[in-house]
Amino acid sequence: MTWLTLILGAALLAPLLPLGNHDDSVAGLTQPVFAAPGGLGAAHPLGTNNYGLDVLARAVYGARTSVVIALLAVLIGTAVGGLVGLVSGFVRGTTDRVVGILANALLAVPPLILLIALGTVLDPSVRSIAFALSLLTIPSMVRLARANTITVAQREYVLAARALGAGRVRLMLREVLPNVVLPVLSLSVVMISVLVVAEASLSFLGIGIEQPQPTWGNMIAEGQGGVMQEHPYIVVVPGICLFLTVFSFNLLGEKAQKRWDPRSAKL
Amino acid sequence: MAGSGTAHLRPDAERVVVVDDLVVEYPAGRGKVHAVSGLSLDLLPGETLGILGESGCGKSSAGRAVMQLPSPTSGSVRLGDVELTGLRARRMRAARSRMQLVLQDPVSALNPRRRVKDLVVEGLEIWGWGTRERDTFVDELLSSVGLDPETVRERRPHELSGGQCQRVCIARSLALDPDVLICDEPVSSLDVSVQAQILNLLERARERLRLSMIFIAHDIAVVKNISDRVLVMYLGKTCEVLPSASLEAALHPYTRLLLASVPDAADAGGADAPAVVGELPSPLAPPSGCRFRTRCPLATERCTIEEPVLREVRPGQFTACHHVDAPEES
Amino acid sequence: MSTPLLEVTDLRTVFHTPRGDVHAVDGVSFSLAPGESLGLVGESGSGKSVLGRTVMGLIGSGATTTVSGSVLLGGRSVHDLRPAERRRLWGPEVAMVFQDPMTSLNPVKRVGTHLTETLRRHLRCSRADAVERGIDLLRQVGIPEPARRMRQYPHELSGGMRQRVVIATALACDPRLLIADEPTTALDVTVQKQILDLLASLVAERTMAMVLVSHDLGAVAGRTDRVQVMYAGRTVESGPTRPVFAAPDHPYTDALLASIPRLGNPPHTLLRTIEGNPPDMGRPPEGCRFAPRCGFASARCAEEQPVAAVVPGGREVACHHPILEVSRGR
Amino acid sequence: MLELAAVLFLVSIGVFLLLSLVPGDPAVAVLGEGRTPQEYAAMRHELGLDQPLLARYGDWLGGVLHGDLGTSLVPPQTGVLERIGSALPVSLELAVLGLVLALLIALPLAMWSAYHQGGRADRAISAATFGLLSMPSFLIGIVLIALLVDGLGLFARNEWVRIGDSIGGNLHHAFLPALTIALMEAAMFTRILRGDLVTTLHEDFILAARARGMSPLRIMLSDALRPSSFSLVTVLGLSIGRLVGSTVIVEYLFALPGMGKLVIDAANQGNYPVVQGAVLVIALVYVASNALIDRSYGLLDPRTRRAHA
Repeated sequence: MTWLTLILGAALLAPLLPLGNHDDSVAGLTQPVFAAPGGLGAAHPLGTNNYGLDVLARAVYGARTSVVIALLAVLIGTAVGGLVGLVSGFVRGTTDRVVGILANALLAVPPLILLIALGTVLDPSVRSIAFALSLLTIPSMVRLARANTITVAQREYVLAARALGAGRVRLMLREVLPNVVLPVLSLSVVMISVLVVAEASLSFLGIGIEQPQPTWGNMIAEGQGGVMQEHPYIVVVPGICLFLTVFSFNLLGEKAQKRWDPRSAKL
Repeated sequence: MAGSGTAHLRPDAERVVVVDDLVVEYPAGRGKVHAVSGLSLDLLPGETLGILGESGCGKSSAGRAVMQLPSPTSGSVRLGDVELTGLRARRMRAARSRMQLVLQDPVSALNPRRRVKDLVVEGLEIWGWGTRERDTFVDELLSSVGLDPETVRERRPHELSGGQCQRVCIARSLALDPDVLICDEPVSSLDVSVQAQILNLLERARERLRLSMIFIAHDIAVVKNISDRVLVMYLGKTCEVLPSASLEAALHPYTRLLLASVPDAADAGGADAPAVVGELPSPLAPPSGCRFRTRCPLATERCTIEEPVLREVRPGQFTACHHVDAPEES
Repeated sequence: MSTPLLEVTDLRTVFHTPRGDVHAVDGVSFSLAPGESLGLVGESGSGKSVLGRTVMGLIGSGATTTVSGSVLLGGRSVHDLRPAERRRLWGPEVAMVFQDPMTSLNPVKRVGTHLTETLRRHLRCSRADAVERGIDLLRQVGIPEPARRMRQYPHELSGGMRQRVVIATALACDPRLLIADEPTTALDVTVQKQILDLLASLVAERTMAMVLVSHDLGAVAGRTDRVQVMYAGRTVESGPTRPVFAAPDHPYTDALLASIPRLGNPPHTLLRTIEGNPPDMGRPPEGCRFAPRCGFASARCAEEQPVAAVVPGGREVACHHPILEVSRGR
Repeated sequence: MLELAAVLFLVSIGVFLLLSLVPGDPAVAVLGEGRTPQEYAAMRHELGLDQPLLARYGDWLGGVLHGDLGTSLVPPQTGVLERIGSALPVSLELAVLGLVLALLIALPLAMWSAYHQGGRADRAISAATFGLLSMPSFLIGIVLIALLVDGLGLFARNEWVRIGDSIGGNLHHAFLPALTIALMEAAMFTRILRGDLVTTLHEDFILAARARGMSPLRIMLSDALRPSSFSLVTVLGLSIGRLVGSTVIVEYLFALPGMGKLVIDAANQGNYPVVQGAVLVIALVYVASNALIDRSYGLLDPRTRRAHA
């Protein structure tokens, strides 16, 4: 939790912090290349990379990119996927079947391949990567929202509300939605961590955000080809950042699911 | 037995609900479940009709079909002089609010995310009848079903006991001032001591508000206690209709079987009824002719071929069985 | 008087939950002679099922549970045995029949496997031998075509048939004590009677002792020698079944019996009720636990826990103000 | 079955459309830079790129239905099917090996964990799997390389050995990438199976089996495991399909000539017939493994058998 606050805060305040050079490789030429971490107080607390860019600064700006992309994608995915799932689960019938086939078609293409294919089409900007990633979340959101809607719609209190004379819109918004929204939200928290990983993987493969703009993925990729043996911090710093962020979001998601998933709520 | 027929209807009387030849079927795999096959009933103002039967006999499906939740496969349901089947959605919802449903499991019948004070006036909110001071009305409603408004108003369903939840459900139904209350096993998930509280509550409410009631249950003693008239169902068909006062004089072999199966705590000796064989056949493929014949001690060839029809065997008592004769009163 | 088969002394089961300790069974004692049958009745939360499981040793002391007091089965203390030794008791010495036959049989195992694995585990017989015995057991519990049933899965049988399989499994190793935990609650009325009759006749044939746990006073009434009424983890009254139900000495038993609707009542009878709800077992009331709901309660009841006292007729009552013959005015 | 076909059809449309939008001229990809416009135009004609989109799709789909996925644009200009034929076994082997390893790790861990629910072992296993799940696969791979190859010198980095050439050499080389996959999947499997086992162990029939005097080990293996394995089997099925495509990272990291590498390289070169063909084949594997899983529920649970019969 502390880590999440720290990382989010750092990402937000990055331009204000007294950090070293993170992306100007021309200016980086004046700095030492592969400087070892110097600890607090040194010019480069966590060292520099092969262009002489400050690793700490890059890690912080990387957080900014990674987290912004993941949050944006989850937001789109949850809104679209949740809504489609809710409607198709409530209406059933043909709409439901069509939605099911579409969602399955999206699932049938492995996520990374889909991203790679999309990556070749779209230009590697934050916005288009976020859009591509949101495509990943939609099918699972649809599935979850739909499954929950179907179970909730069969609950007796929905029947009871119909017996009181409630119409479809009221049933969907007042009876079903409040009971579907929490499990969907807890999935979206977990999804954030999945997307942080996905974004990192893309950048690691060199398809995502391009150098010199830093993300944790492409920072780790810098360690490829023997660099890591000599300068482990190049990989270790972004690796640890990535791990801790994903871990915290997972933890948060797990807690949310325990608390909000009505099935485990009673235990 | 287990036949159809309309001999028990009372066309001359003023009736609140008339159900004619109600059929409920729904698909299951490749087959079709015959949940209710040709049920007819009528309900007088202030009368309580008990529908008695084992699980799977179609009594719940029948109750819901009367509410049009969902609409029956065929047959007619009239509420006052309005024919409900085939009504447009909006008018249907309006008609539905004149009938109210109380369900078996009171905890799951209440939306877990809402508070008691919102739940009891849910119906009023839907219909926008908020003419009265809302808070005092909530308190009045809660007190009328024996709940202390101060303690329960702000609670959510899972913070209440089963009995308290059932009281909330009843309050919510009564808030709409319905003509008919359909209770589907309202006490079978409750403990004995709480069951008595709810039964008394329903009885008092019926008297106070001049309600007509359809009371669906599997417990013969409970049904007898609360009803004026009892309709016994087996596999979607009506076996017998009779005044509940003369329930113990039932003639239909199935009703007799139900009577014999009742263990009575006070009568510790009563374990000597005739042995019963078998269990309910599948409603996917009900037996031909009389549906009870597979378990009936009186069954003959005729029961396989010909379906018995309800006929009056005694004044006010209607039985659908080939082998029951009006007994000489002795 | 013969030596008791089962002797339970001051048994307590405490569950440690995040919200505090729950004293589910709070100082219960009883004994059972070989071939005797005891009814354990009470509402939900009275601790009767936990008591049954603790007696058997299925619930024992552990991280979340503390059991104290003693259970002697055939002279051996169930809770002091090593796990492997205790498992050797389960089957040949004591067996259990559970409430819901749908969930107490493994859905992915054939009927026969349930029987043969038990037989082979305890009797060390060959597979063919076990199958033969299994078929014989199914025949004894009244299952037609036992050889075919052995190869079927539980879901292919009806509820009553499944419960017969559960009973056959329990009887496989000829136990001296059978604990039946709500064996008919999940079944239909007409089937309940069949199962209760079957249990009663098996107990008589094999001179097996039985503890019948049930919330249904009627189920216990005709089929047990003695009855023990539980409320909130404690015994309130015990004695020979027939007299206890005919003229209860404890106000709770009395009120409970009065709150059951009777077939003999005329329609629209208001029932006598026990007001309020059973206590929250996390915070039970001081003194007599029934006092807050009791019509006879005095100041003393709220402070002092009543001790079981022997009253005429071989009965014990834990009450400061028992309804004795005298006060009944007979 | 009809829905599966519909899914594949949709995938084919999606892939085709997507790649038609790829910027860059395939003719340039084939011929290289610096030719005359006429030459490029001729090549476009040869490739059929001057046809309307729908006609091209029809042509391609017709070919696909006859088992012809087209030809690679980039040298070596072999058939796409051939390229996939040499890459698919590598990915499949990796996926299967990874899953087998994962199951070997997950099954005992999950049972141990569920049996001692709430105990110290359970909490330790839970924490470990949670940590593993938070590690992206490339991080696991890098850590494994750092530990086992560079640290302990256990496995050498060398060229991929085909399983036909030397089984020992192949396994030796495949072990590390497979382990990378296995660790991630094992973490997920363990959590899923443990969760279901805990639920199953609270069932009445488990209590009933205990009351019949069965030993804990026997109850775990013969009573609890099978009814608890539905979610695991579902996830397993999804994993097979998913892994064939998702070993990308691992293949890239360990420089293995599998499907992932094929797609990445082709995508970077604008070699669209290869991308199309590969994605289609991967989707087919995914759909097929899902269909297989659906069928296998009958083996696990007799209650669902009648529905299929």
